[in-house]
Amino acid sequence: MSSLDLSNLELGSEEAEYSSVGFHYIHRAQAGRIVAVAEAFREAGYHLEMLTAEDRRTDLEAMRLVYTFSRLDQLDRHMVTVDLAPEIPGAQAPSLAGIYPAANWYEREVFDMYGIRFDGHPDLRRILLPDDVEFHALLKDFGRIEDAPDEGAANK
Amino acid sequence: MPRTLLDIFGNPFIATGVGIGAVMTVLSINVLFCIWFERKVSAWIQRRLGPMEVGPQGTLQTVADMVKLLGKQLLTPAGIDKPLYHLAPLIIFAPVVASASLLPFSKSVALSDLNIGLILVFMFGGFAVVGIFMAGWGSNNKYALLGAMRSVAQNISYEVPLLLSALSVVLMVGAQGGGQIEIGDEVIQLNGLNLSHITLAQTSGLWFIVFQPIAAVIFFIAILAETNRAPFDLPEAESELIAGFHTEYSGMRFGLFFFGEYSNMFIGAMLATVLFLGGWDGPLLPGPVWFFFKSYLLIFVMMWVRWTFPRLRFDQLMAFCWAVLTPLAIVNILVTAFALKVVNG
Amino acid sequence: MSYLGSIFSGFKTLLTGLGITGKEIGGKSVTELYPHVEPELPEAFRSVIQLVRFEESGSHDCVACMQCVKICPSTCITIEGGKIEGIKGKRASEFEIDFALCSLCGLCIDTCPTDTLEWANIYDDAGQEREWVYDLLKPHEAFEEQYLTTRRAIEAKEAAEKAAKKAAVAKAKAEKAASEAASQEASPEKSDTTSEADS
Amino acid sequence: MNPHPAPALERAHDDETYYLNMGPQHPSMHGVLRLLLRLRGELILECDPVIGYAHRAHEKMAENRSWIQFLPNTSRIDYLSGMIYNLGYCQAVEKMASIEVPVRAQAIRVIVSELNRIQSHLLWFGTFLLDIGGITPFLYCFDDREKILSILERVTGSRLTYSYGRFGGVSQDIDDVFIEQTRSFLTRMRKQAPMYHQLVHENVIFRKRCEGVGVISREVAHDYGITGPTLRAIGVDYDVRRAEPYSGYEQYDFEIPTRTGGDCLARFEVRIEEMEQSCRIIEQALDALPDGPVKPAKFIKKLKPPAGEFYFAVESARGHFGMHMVSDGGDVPSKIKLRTPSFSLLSSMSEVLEGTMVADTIAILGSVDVVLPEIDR
Repeated sequence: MSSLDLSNLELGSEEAEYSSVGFHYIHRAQAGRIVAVAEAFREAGYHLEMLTAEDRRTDLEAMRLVYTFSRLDQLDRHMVTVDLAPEIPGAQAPSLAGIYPAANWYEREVFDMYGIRFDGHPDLRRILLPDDVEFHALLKDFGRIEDAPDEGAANK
Repeated sequence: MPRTLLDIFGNPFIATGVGIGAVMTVLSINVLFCIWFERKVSAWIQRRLGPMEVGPQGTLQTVADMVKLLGKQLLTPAGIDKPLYHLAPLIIFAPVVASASLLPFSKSVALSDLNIGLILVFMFGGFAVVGIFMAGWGSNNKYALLGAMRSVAQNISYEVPLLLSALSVVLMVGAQGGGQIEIGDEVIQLNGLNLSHITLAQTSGLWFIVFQPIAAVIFFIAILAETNRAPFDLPEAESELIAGFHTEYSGMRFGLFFFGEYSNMFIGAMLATVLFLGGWDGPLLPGPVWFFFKSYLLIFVMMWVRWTFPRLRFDQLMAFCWAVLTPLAIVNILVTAFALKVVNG
Repeated sequence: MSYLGSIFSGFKTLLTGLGITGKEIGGKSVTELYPHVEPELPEAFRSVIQLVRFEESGSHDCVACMQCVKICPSTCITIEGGKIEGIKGKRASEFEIDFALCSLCGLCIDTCPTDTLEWANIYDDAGQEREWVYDLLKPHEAFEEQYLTTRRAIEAKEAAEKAAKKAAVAKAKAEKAASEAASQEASPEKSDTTSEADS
Repeated sequence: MNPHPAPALERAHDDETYYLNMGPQHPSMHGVLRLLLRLRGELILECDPVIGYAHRAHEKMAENRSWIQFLPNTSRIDYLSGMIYNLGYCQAVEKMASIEVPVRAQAIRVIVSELNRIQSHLLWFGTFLLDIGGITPFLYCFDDREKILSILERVTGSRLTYSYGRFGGVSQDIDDVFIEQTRSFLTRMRKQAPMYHQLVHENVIFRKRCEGVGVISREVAHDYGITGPTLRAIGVDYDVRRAEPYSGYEQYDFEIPTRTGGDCLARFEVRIEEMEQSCRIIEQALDALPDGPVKPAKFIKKLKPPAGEFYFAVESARGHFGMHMVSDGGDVPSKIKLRTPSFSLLSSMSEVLEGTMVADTIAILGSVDVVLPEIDR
């Protein structure tokens, strides 16, 4: 378990104040380098705690991926964000399924909910929604109350 | 020697008619009582009340269940193997009627008294396996198929300890006190395979459970496995195979499976009573009362075991039979034979 | 010989298991025979919501402020209300909750400024179809007229008292001013007293 | 032949193997899970869990409701640790909006969370025994669990979907009847423990069904991010209550039970001891229950937390439950990601269940204590 060295990975790192934010470090990684970053974390004994995406097309002009790496033996949580192209069929990121098998299902869920594709993923299918569905549920422009058909929306 | 129906009625057709009628009523009453009794025993064990709504203390609950099952629609799934699917419940249910008529429940009267009674009961017991496999294979359902395959392996392999432990009882009967017994004036040469002779052998001396405790336990465990109950209910394991071989049955067909199971259980208990607990032998009360009391005591223990233990895995079931029960049964026979040789000189 | 040993020890555990369930057989059952036995509910039991009937006013106190409508996660509350002549503030004229959508979370009860919503301790509120819109004002309808009249009477009396009090204050002020004027006559003249009309 | 042939399963398709759909309607699938198994006889060659049947779009609802309106959702994500999730969400928002919580409310939160954990372990205990065939212990566990449900019903008003937390405290204070009932429950639990031990833990059939079955290695746990009792059964003493103490957990002294076996029996023993530890925590919390208010004077409903990304985790009965909250400064959350422990547990099942028998699959799934609604969210 070598200690964590994130040098020459083109990471924009900054320390974060754990007690108020919940993270110790926040890094901004490039999509191309994320595999190397994940390997560095794995090398240092971190596990992939969570992987999610955010639809920031309106304010940040990007689809943002959020990886969280954390340790079991001591409290040290790193958040790595990757900003991808804002168009939805276009957003693309390399898959971490080879390094962290946990990423397999996380990436399938992100694809299911956001439509971000992960190349190199062994089995990229929808995980929660039925297969024959076209929309991606958690995108901001999907299913807003105002334009939901009247009888469909649960709340009037 | 008990007077059989044939002696009473003379004409064989009337005898068989009355016999079948008697056995059917006894078995139906037994099933109605057993289902209610099982639900009450499980309720007592599990701090519950059991059926209370239908009839006082829920006694008419099983009648209500039967009426419901009769009323239910008989679903026949597609793609089934028609003859196998429809015949299976009958195959399970029919031999039970035959083997019930062989068991000697009282000194004076018996339905039939054959000198190979024990072998016939085991033979009829073997039919149930065919019925279960037909049900599982015929209903075109993967869970039922799994249940059927399990039941074949289980029932066949547990026949061996069943027979071996019964064999040690047969040995005991033949060898005790020179193998003769006087009743009134006539001397009878005891024949180990005749069920009433086995009981007679125990009425004079001690019950065989005293001499053969290990054989009794092995026999009881093998009966549990034969009737797919308690720790051995793998063919219809609810939590794994949903309902095992009778997954695709509904309505009265499912009722027949239930009928078959509880009748098999009743026959097993009666057989164990005859072999080990001295059949109708008992002070004060008349023969049949003792006989049915002991049988229902054993049925109660079967239910008690069912609601206490988790289920064995399939390979453990096989290992338990071949690595534990069968060797113990064989050793038991050898020890019994040796002891009898020494005792009888 | 561990083979035999393991068999017997295994068998012993089976017997202890039987012993435990055997002891339970005589035990007491814990079943509550529901349809025959009424379940006793804690008073904080969260079931259907109703309007409180306050003792002093004898009716509910919903002022149609729409706080509960805003906070309800499943937006299942619809209220109409308005000013009623002769009474200060607004009062709800129509208060409906669609209990097919309501998730009984209790946020409306917490956020109600006049605390006029409470739980109704009804546990068997089942229905055949999804038509579950309850009109919470119906139990108060009969009493509404009487409530309004008493409320108007109270408000009228209050208004009268207030006016009287105001008048008394004004009179006192006028007397004080007059007495000051009187004391000032002993000192140089100051003509600032305005005579107050006693109303 | 197979309506949903996952590519992984289409490879070696010789004639001896067949597909079996275990679920979604299956008696021991702990919610609505479908295991697409490829079997040869009873041996499982490959397993592909299919989920999504209980997907209620909690995360989408979070983006359409204000922070206070999402509160009732949180106790419905994992219906077995509803209280822990509900209070966890409140603490996350309080930390984000830096809202002060009175000391008495923190102690009450610890008490009701631990009661919720015991109730969840009791239900797991019963259903695990049901999965391997023992029916009676299930009834005994539910008899004990019923006591907790009535205690919590007295103070929260509901048995399962609590919505007991409010921003800055809890919705109702606990009274002496609650304290007395909880103490009598603790003595009852300790009186029942030896009975459960003899009836189940020492039973030879139970031992045979559990020992050495479904061993999860440390690498698999690390690869899939497994947390909770399943991880502690492998020897890693990671517990969020100890690693990132919240709501005053650091003042209570309790151990983190661990085992090294990593099989069904180890997971069983870890959870049984955890129940005892929870009883200890409740006892200490009851003894040192401070006085004072339990919620802020004014009901907080309009809330505009500062913009940014926050992460907060609590220890649910199944492991590390984390909430990743993105706020754009408005009254409605921009995104809430619910990182649930069962999700990573189930994702490791395709690797753990390979090579086991059908009966073992049910036992392993039962021992791992997976709850489907929190996987599908």
